Amino acid sequence: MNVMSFVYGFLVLLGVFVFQTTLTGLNRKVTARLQKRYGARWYQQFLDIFKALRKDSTSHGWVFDFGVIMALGGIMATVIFIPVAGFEAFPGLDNIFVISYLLAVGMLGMAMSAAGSGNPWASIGVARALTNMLAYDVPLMIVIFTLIFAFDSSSLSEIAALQQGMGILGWNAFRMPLGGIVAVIALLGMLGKKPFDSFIAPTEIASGPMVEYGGKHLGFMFILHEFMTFIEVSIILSLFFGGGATIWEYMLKYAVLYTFMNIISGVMPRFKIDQAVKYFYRVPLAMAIVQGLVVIFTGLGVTLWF
Amino acid sequence: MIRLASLLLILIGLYGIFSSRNVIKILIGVNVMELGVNIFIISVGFFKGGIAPILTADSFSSAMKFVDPLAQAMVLTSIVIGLGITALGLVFARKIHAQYDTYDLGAIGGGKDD
Amino acid sequence: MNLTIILAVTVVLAVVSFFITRLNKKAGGFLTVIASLFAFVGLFLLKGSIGGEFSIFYFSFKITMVGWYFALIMVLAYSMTSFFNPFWMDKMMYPGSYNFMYLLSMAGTIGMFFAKDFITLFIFWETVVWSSTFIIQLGKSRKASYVYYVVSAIGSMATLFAIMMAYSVSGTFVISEAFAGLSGGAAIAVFFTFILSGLAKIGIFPFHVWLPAAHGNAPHTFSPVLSGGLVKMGAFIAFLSVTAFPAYEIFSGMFKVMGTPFPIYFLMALGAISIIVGTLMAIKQEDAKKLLAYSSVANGGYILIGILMLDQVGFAGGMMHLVNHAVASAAAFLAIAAVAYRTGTTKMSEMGGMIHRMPVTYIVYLVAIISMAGIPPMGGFVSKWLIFQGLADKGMLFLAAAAFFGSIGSFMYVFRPLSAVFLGQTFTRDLKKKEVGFFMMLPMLILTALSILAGVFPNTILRVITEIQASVGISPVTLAENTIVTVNGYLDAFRVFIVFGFGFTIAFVIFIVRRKSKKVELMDTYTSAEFIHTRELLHYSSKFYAPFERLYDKAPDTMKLYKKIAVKIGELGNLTESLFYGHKPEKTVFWVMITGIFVVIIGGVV
Amino acid sequence: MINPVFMIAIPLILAFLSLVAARIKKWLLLSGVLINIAILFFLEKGETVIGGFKPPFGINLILDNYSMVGLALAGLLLLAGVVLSLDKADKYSTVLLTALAGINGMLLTGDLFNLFIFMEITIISAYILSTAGKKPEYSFNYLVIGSIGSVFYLAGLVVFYSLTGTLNMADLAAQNLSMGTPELLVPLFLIFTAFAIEAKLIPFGGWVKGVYGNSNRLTGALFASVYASTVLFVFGRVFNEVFALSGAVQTIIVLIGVVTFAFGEAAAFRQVKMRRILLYSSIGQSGLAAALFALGLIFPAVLLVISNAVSKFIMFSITGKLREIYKTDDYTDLKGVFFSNKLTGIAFSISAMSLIGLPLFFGFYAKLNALTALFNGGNWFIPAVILLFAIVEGAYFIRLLIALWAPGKEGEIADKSHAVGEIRIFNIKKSILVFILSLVILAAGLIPDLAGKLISSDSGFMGGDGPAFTMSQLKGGE
Repeated sequence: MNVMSFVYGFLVLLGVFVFQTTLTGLNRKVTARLQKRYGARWYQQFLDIFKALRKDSTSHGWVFDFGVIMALGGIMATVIFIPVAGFEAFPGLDNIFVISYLLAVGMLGMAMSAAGSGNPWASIGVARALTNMLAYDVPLMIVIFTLIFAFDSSSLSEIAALQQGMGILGWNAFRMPLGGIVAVIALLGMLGKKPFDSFIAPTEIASGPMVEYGGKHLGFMFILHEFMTFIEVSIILSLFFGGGATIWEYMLKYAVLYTFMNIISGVMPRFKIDQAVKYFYRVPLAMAIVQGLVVIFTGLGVTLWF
Repeated sequence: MIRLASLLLILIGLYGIFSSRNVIKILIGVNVMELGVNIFIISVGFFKGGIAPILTADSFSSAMKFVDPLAQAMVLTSIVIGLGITALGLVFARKIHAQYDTYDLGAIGGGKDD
Repeated sequence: MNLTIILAVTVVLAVVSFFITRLNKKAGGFLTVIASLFAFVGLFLLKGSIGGEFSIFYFSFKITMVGWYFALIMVLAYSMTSFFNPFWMDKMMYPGSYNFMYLLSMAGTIGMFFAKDFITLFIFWETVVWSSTFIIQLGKSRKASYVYYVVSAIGSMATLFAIMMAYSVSGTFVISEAFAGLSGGAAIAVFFTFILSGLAKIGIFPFHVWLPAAHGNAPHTFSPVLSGGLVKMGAFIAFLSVTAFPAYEIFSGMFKVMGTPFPIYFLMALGAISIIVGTLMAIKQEDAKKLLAYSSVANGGYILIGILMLDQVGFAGGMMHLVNHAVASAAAFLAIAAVAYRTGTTKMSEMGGMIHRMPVTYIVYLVAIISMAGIPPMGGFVSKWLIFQGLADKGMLFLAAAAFFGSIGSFMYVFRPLSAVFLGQTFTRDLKKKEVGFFMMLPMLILTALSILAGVFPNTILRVITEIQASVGISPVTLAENTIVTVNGYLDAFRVFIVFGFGFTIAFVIFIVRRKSKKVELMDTYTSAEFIHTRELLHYSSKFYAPFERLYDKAPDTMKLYKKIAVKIGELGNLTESLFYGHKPEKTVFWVMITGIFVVIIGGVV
Repeated sequence: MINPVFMIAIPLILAFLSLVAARIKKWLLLSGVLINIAILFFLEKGETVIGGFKPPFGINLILDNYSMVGLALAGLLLLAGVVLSLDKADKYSTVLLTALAGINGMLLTGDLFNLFIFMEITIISAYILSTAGKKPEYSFNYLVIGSIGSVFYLAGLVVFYSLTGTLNMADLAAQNLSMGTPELLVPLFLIFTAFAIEAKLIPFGGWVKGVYGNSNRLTGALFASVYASTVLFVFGRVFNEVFALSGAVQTIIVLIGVVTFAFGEAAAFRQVKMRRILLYSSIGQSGLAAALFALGLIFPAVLLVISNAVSKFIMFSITGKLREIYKTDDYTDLKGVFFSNKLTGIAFSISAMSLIGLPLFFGFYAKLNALTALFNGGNWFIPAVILLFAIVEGAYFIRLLIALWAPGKEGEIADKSHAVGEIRIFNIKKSILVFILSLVILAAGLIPDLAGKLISSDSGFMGGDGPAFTMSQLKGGE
């Protein structure tokens, strides 16, 4: 741990921000085309963010501010830990549990700030978001647990590296197909994409947690959302799609995966929150457990099985 | 034979207590039982041809066949105690009658605890 | 420092405080602070004499590392909570006996952890049980106290049975030797009955019913002790049942699940069930203390699973979770108590927005729940991480699934009081409420600091645990300077903290350099064009997770099981009464005759 | 050294005097129980022959360790009962003095027929005391059932007499009768029935509910402590020293005892009236003691009897007084009654906790001894039953204590405004007396080895059955 690490960390943050925001902009276009619209320009997302940061804002007390800072701080710390194509600003700290729980700091901060606004819509949104998290995270964690057991490592970069060099069939998504499916479905939930987006449902609960935000707070929320998306997609990418040997490969895969998610979500209706729970605890959970049992008791998938 | 009779008496007494709910009749049952057991005690000490266990000038040889005096002493005590119990039982019977105006335990219905 | 002195002084001060409280209530309360702090410092200094053996009266003690560790956690909970005592004296019906029982139960726990033989252990254990029973009744529910006693009694009677059974085989009560020579069915019987008191005390399913009742209804000044302290007594029994009773060795020939003998796996599964039950139940509570109580059930499950693993990593996690949960849960309960001190309620639907009145208490609660939910950079994260790693190493899929469920579910329930009590709209009634005084704030701040320290420098605690691991003959968890190393990953909590601080700073800087925001009233919010002027109506707190709760609202209540058993015992009693008792002699005559006939038949047979 | 016969003679003489001098009978009673205690210390140990005939032909009194403990316990508790309820005892002076004679006789005698006589004296006094409940049908029930017991006892006795030609306990014991044979089974059963009726064993003790349940503070305390313990002491002697139990008979008696314990505790569990709770608990404890005696575990049984007697004495006294004051003994109507009676409340609590067998109290030592002895005998089933129903026992006693101490609605903190009455249960002197009695339980619980030694006084009971468990053995030494 030296000064350079922090510099690298800062650079990672910058790079991720630019990359992900661009990608989001592009995907807005993709979604629009899917819905037979033209859609905004690819850099519209940047404009939105900077506009928000420039505007006046209102604050509902110190926790409203503090929560936002805590959220963005936690999320940015998490981003720094994410290995990108084998590169880590702080080597060795890419433990999957650390990442997924550090992510929770950001979420907690966001929830805190939202609830601190005093608007009941926000609280309802948070309640739904947390419920949603309980739904998708358990199947996903079981699959991740299976991976850790299979590869004796809980390092994101190590697991990613283990899949490389064997072609596309070396990816865990193919070695452990059930787990791969679970991961992709869970990713939809993580990203808050349809059909699992009841917690921000704009027309129903007035955007839920976001209801009271404006100005720089909203800008923070936008940034946070970009970072969070990056973290979530990266985790799945590294764990199931082999990460990337080079930064370009990584970015390409990432873009494909993210766009794929977007396309799926573009054609989906919305689950009610209890339906989402029921769904996750029926299909993906069962698949995850079956996958886990197969790996633990047969070893199938740990070594290449074709 | 006599032992069987005494046993029968005890059982009759028990049956009396079991089957009747009248206080006086129950007491009679108790008395019958006591009678039975007294006869039983006597029967243990008694055997045919035995003589009264009193040392007199005529009979002091241990070869003579006394009936067991101890059993008779016990019966005496038992009768006395039985008498006491019967008396006390009758007092209770009186009290029951005074309190509930009946001798029938079934009619009292258990009286609530105070 | 000498254990004799610690025990003697606490017991004497217990008696003294009883009488002083009669003269001056506050003074009596302060005496408990002094006494418990004395015990804490004394215990801390006791570390030098580990390994010593001695006896007081007929009690024999042995100062072990693990006993020291447990006792320190326990007395920490006691001493921190005691700061609240003076302020609650006026609300107690029996302040004198409260103080007496408070210190007596503390002495009991100390004695219990250092016991050399099982009888000493049992005596102290039961003393703690009955003295805390009498404290709990002073709270909000008499039934709670009853439930607490009965569940504890189920456990302790079973343990007494086990102790006695072991004694009849080995001929000794000394903990380290008492279980020698057990095998076969007897070993299984002893194992399960022995650990029962531990399960009951930790609140493992199906014995968890007492926690919500007792934690939720005990005096506010005792709930932190119950959850932060007394529950850990059960963990000690669990510890003994895999170490003193070498369960892994005795059951080594048995059917194994993932390398773990079935009896132990079975208990771990119970721990997993408790995690799930505790989490689900905590989510739907309406009372903050009951919610925290159910969270103790869930955390108890982690502790049990961790300790029963008895390996390098998971065990260390379980042991460390003891501290983290004790500290966090005591702090959370104290925070709720502080709120209740001002508002007079612990019902979440009757409060809101307390953050604006009690910001320090809010921070305390926040840190506590972050630790409880296992989020870095607090202590709870490190211990849960260790448990996860241990489970992953062994491939215990179902236990891990439960552990994940509990971990994520805990986000849901810990957020509820945060949102309902502290965030949202402040109730009109509470607009003038003030923060608690410094004397009450102090213990909360200490606990908060401890939570953070445990998360940033976990190795301080883990070093003690490695010694414990060495003392029971398992390989200790590998520690580098700041790093914890396990087979499948390692953790540098300090660096995680630094990076977190780094991210936070960046965010903070961005926030500061942007234009200052305008402060608006809390009621000034988007209300879909409705005009709402009642603060209470604009606060979303009851039935927080209603859609989720609906999914399992028909789940059976464990309490019903106990009620059913109680009804059955009552029926047996009814039967006894109506069969044998009355005012007519005929019943007795009947039974005498029946028995007589029976005896004659037996006589004929024999 | 005083001849033990005075233990019987003096109360009897005083009883006669109390009939003559009715005005001072209260003082006669007091002096009677006091003298009884006083001469206890100077009694001549060993065998005393009465009437000049040597045993087995004559009657003898035996004062050994065992009877000494029984005498001391009964005497002290009777004294305490009389002092505590002198106003009630006044009316029954003659009866109580007679009862004292009978009790002392029962404990001392070495002859089975003599025992019968003393037992009748004692029981008849109990019949009369039971009328204090003003429920003559229960007294009558007691009398009838008791008479059946007497008849059975006599019948059984005579069979043994006809078989062996002796009624002397020692002599009978020396015959080494094999209790397994069918012809002995029936007379043994007859004698057992008689004791079982008095010792309240299920299914024989049908009279208990009415008599105990309607007792007042004097009679309840005496029935549950003095009478109960005396009967159990005699039970222990008869079924250990005189008839050595074995085989199926032993199993049946132990089973009856254990069933009594279980059923009694279960019945107590569902009660709300304090006297009923206590009476069913007495039944249960009695069953347990009987089972232990039948197994030959005399020392634990004696400990149990002592601990139960003292506790029940205190609890029945307080309950009786509560009923006098509040006209009810339903504890749901007496919530928080100890708030203004702390000393009495503590005494009651200590007694209850000792009964449950919580540590630091004497009952724990008794329970531990019983368990150790049972396990040493290779028995695990009975300990399991004991501990299982100890949970039930603890449940109802703790529930009772909580109700009596801490009033308050569910959902609100315990508050004195909900407490029942501020009437003093006992005046200060009597409170202190009760409190001191409870302190004895506590003290004996804190130094159990000493208490155990005091009770068994080295020699043990009837042939060397000492403590199965001592606290000192924890230190490693024996």
